[in-house]
Amino acid sequence: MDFADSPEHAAFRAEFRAWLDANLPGDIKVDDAADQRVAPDRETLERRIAWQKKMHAAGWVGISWPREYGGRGASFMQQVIFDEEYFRARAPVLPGASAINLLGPTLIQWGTEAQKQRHLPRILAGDERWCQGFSEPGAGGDLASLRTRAVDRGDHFLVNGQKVWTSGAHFADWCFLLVRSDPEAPKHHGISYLLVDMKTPGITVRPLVLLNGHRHFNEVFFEDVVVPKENLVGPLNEGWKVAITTLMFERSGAGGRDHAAQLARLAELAKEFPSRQEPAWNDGHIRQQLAQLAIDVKALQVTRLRGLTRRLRGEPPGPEGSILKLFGSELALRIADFSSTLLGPYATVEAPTEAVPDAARWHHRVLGARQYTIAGGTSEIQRNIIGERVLGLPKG
Amino acid sequence: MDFADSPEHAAFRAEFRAWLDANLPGDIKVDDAADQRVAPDRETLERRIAWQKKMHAAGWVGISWPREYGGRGASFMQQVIFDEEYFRARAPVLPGASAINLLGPTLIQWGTEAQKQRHLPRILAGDERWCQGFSEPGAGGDLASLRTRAVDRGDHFLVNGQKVWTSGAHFADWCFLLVRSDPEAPKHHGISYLLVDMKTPGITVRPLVLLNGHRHFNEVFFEDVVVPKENLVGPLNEGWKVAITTLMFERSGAGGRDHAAQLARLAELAKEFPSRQEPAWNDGHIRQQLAQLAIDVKALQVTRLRGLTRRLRGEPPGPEGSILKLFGSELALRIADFSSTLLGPYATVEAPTEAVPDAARWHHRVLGARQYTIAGGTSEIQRNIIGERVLGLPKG
Amino acid sequence: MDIGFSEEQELLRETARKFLEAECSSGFVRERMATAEAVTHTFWRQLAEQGWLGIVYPEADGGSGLGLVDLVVLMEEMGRRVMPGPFFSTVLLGGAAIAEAGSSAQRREWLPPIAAGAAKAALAWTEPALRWDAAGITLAARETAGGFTLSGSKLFVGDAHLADIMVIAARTRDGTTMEDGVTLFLAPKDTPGIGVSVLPTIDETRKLCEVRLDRAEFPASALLGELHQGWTPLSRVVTRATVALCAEMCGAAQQVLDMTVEYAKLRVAFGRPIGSYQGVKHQAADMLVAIENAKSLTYYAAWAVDRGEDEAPLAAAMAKAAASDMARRVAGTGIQLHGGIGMTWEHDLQLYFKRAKASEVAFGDATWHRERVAQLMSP
Amino acid sequence: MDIGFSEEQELLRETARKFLEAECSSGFVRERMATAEAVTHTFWRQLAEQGWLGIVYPEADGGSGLGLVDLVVLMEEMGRRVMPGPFFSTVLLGGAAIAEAGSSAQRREWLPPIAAGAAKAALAWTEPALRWDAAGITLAARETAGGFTLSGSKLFVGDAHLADIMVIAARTRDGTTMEDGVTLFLAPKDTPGIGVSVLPTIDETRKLCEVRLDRAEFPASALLGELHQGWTPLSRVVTRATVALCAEMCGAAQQVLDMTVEYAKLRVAFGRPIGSYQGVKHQAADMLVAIENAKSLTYYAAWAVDRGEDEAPLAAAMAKAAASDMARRVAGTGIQLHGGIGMTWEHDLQLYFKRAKASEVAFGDATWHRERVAQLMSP
Repeated sequence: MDFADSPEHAAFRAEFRAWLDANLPGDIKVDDAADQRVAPDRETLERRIAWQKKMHAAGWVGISWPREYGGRGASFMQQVIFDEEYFRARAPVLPGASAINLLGPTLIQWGTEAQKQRHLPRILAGDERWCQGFSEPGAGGDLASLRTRAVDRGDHFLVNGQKVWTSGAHFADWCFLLVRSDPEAPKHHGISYLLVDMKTPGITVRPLVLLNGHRHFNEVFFEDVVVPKENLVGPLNEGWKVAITTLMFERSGAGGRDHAAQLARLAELAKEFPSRQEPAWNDGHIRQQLAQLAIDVKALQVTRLRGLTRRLRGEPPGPEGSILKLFGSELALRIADFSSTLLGPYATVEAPTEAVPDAARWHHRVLGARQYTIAGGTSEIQRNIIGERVLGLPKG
Repeated sequence: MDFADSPEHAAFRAEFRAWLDANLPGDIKVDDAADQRVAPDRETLERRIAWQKKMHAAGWVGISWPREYGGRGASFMQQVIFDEEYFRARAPVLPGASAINLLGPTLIQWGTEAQKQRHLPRILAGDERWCQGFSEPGAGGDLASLRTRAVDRGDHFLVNGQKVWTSGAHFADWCFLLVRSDPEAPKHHGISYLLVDMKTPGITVRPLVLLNGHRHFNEVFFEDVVVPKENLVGPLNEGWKVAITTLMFERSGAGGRDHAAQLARLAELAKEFPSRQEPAWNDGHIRQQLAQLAIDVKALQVTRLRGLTRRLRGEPPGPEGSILKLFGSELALRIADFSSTLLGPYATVEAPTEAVPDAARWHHRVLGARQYTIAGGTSEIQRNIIGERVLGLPKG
Repeated sequence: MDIGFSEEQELLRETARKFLEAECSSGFVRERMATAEAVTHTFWRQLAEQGWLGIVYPEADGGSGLGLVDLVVLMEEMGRRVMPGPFFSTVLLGGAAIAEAGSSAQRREWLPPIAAGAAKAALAWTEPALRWDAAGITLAARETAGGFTLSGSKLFVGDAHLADIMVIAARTRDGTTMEDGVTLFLAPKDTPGIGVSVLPTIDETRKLCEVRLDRAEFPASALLGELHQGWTPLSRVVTRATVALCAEMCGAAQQVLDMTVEYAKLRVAFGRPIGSYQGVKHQAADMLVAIENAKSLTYYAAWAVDRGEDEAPLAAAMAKAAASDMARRVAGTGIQLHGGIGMTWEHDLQLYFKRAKASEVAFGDATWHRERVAQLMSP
Repeated sequence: MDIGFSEEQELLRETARKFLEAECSSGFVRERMATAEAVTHTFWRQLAEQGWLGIVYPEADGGSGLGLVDLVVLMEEMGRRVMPGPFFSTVLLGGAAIAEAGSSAQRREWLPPIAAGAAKAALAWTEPALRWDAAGITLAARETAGGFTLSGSKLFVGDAHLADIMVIAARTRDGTTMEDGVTLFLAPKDTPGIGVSVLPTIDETRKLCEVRLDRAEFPASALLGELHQGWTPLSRVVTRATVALCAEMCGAAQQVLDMTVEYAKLRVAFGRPIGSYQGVKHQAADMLVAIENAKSLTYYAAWAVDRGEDEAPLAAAMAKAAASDMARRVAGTGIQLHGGIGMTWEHDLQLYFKRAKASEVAFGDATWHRERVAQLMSP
């Protein structure tokens, strides 16, 4: 049991931290890392692409990829340290994040040599943006019930259907897409995994505006879209297995990393903010709530590290990711709720105010935190996964 | 909308309160009306029977029964006022309560003239005690899946099987019993409702000791028990309908009436009891919790009254009783939990202590409160009932 | 005892429901919330025609003289449709303060036009150091030869930008208690020295403003009620408005539950309607329990306030504490059970969620009112 | 970083589990809890043979010199079987205080016999005005010619009735801080002026006592550690014992979850195993999450205390706050999901429920430790 860095790891941490200190531009830092949008607008996107290129030039993109594919062959522990430092520095999520973290490892495991050659270098360099075409309307958490059809037309597939909740599709050059290629087969055995050029005729992207006004997600429509056969990843009709690789990397990366920063700011505010007793910190129930959140933030952090240790010891990412997803997203909600208890109406203003200069941040949290317990598998689905796959309870 | 008593109701309330003040012996008052045991021991039982007889002599037992059966024909509102005053006076639940409140109204609706003649007067007078033989092991909340068999033997039924959670069976002279009389019929149509003399050969009563050491519930075994046919209540094989009458009266009467008294005592203790700040009341989080409980106690009380108003307006007791049962029993747990937050280890001592003379009361609450969310239909079952019967959601 | 609504009240409910279903669709709400006025002239005139803009004012003042329990019925229905615009600020705050504290001349001047839909009002009482009691009123009123000069700022003032007449609470002296020394002033539109700006707050259907007073001058005739004694009428107005808000929150929450139940019956996942899963069903049941309890406390508070019962302030505090927690929970769970679609701008739930959040913290959140309950429990 | 247990620790776990499964069945627990000793001589000797009675003492004192992280493993397993008897009071409180503060003579006198199972110990520190910090120690020690005279009472003292040696914390002066002026004394069994009575508390497997001192006389040689400076070693002992208790609570809760999951797989209602209903499944999932988080904080605290990290006190407070809430929730939900059978004396859940309740409030409940977390967060 050792929570401290080994000397080599400490050195790696120091190296990356120093590099970030020297190179991260102040104007692209973010207050809210939980808000993992590709970018709110084209201009921000361009700045973040430039940032990815700068990182790439210094060899800091895709560090856990094998050296032969342009990575550093970093150990899992190094990746963990990398992530910790990256979020601590308040650096924005890279525009290529989903490709780097999800698609890249999937292609390395399942892709053809040609696919690897074509895509992996551009993913790292930030030359092309990707979106993830998995979710469908009507499927909810039951991903494998997807209905977007791919019909075999000899040298290509013809794709028709609709995806939803597609992050960043409006900026994307490519899409990694799940389609039903055999409608007769049992539902997990008729799925294929395709790479689709978003410029192909027949693709329409329509933004899905969130209740907070954010335009991050999209609906994507496919109408007679031609996808060359060489863009099939893994075996035909067995794309579910390929998707599992992607999903495992997705779950193990799920949110909650900046809870500590949010909470630290709330504790500061509690010491300044007026209340019935002044400051609010003098109220025992405010201290109790802050302390409880601090405890939960620490618990989440250590539970995550324990899971990482299991992976360090060679176990693959597994359903314990659901614990982090469930608890982390519920905690995000509770932090947002507490900001409202502490700040009252100030947490509903989308502008700086004299008493709470960062009122808008809490306004965004209050509106935005609801999505974390839904997106990426609702809390109800996470509880099913924990109940069934971790505890072994029977399916309902 | 009027929460106040009408002049006639106020007069009725005053009359009963005055009678209780003058007649309720101090030594049978109870601290904890939620603890609705028939009696912890034979001696207490005898004292409570004497109390029932005294009440009966003054015409205060079964007041809502029709005059022809020995009641007062009291209005529903009078019954409500009666209950309020009875619990306010800290009077113990009558030994005949289940017979008065559940069996009596059932017999009046479904019983034969002979059954009414034989049983109703004795129920009121407290001459005989009854127990309710509904629950079975293995059935859980699925009452209608009961398996205790009654075979038709011409002039009698022969009963074999087992009941569980039978309150007060160890003191009972009679039992109102649900049996399966037609195992071939659909589960709600093969049940009959019998009255069984507990002295009949073949009946064995075994106490079910609760985790708090209380001996209130029992297992009751039936082995070739002869039940004369005249003891059938309602139609053969349609006893489920008869049972529903009983169950409706049970649900509408469900607990939570003494929450206010428990809370008042905790508020007193908070003002006396030492804490990090002295007294505990000075801690904001203690005040917040007390206030929240007070709010919930009031809400439960008014929600109950709203339900009563619906009944006063002529609607029968319905599934809204599940709201009271669910919320009331969860509230009992939260009050017990708060007693532990306030009193710490003192809430775990089953003896008077200098700092908390009534420590044992909280010890009993902490141990006992768990049963309310289980007995009489678990919280999970109540939520199903609310979801399905009130909100109309589909069955699972 | 009879804890239900009268036939007249049920009739009012039915009328209100039909009217609002027809005239206040979510399309209307979305269209209007994008404007500063947040209602149309037509709609506002219709409210006047229904008699709702003067519902709680005495008949002598052009109102219909109904009680808080009647108002509760109307507010529930308005909540159901997230009715936009300055009804609350005009009728239940600004106008109500004039009704409560005004001289007969002041009442005659303002209440009939308000009831007729010809004037709008606002009540400026809260300030940047947000407190919902008398101690929160610190804006200084300096007595001058001809009257008073007010300087300072008021925050989170509902619809001040629309008000023809604004009631402003100020401190005219440091009394022995916090309550002593609060005075109400009447400020007609365009009073010099008063600046109003709309804040970008979460619920666009009801705007909140900042009101800055820079040596604004008020003649003695602008006094509303007695000098230094403004807290008593103000707190009466605020208590009534708080209970009315609770009712609106209950109505809105009931609508969220209805929408959620409807959706849960239709939406299929893993081959079954999601409402058949206990994970959804039990949360819906909990929503119902929370709503029923908040309604109970609201009805009780409305009755107690109407009758002037001693425990009216306690009842109102209990109602708001319960309604605030309930509103957050119900709106949040409603979105949760709708899943992704519930998070979108397109779905009407967002309107309810944002209104619920704004109402949760208005007039004090659950924490504020729990503390008040504790103080009132402990004589 | 490596947040897992070592091979040696896993081996210790396996040994402990096998031993306790064999020797500490629930029948054994029930039989022993009905007695004052709460263990048998045989069982106690077996614990000594395993090396567990001296597990955290230095080898020089007859112990095995293991750390808190090792102890965590053992405590989890002991929690799993609700091991009865004075292990906690003897090894982790009374004995640990001697190990922490004792002179080498005192250590030599008491630790080897404790480790060998030949002596039992207790620590009397808490008093009727229950506080878990230095201010809670008010029992007066008056200095006399030959030593000290102590009068007053200690409450909730674990297993004082069994102790051959009791460590008593008393106040020898009113110092400038609450910590200053606390002194520890050694009281062998049958010291005149000391009366011990067992309290009827919720967890019969571990007795709590009242200890009354009526002018009990202590020679100067009975001083344990430095005069007035007893709080520092005492708080170290208490912090370690608190973390150990958290581990025991995690182990017990894990067992409750295991029992509940097993039951939910087998028990059928309405034609299906109850564990297939989300109403049960989701609650079981929440139990797991609570347990995992409490384990995380406990392991972290054990590591931080072992390493003497600055944030060790904060980590310990976090662990106990989390474990206290977790224990109540898990034990309660375990009973809830078992339904009626879970409420019976016959079912083993009652043992876990009662232990959980006792542990929840021991060394301060969640509220106490949250306040401590707040104070430590805020320098």
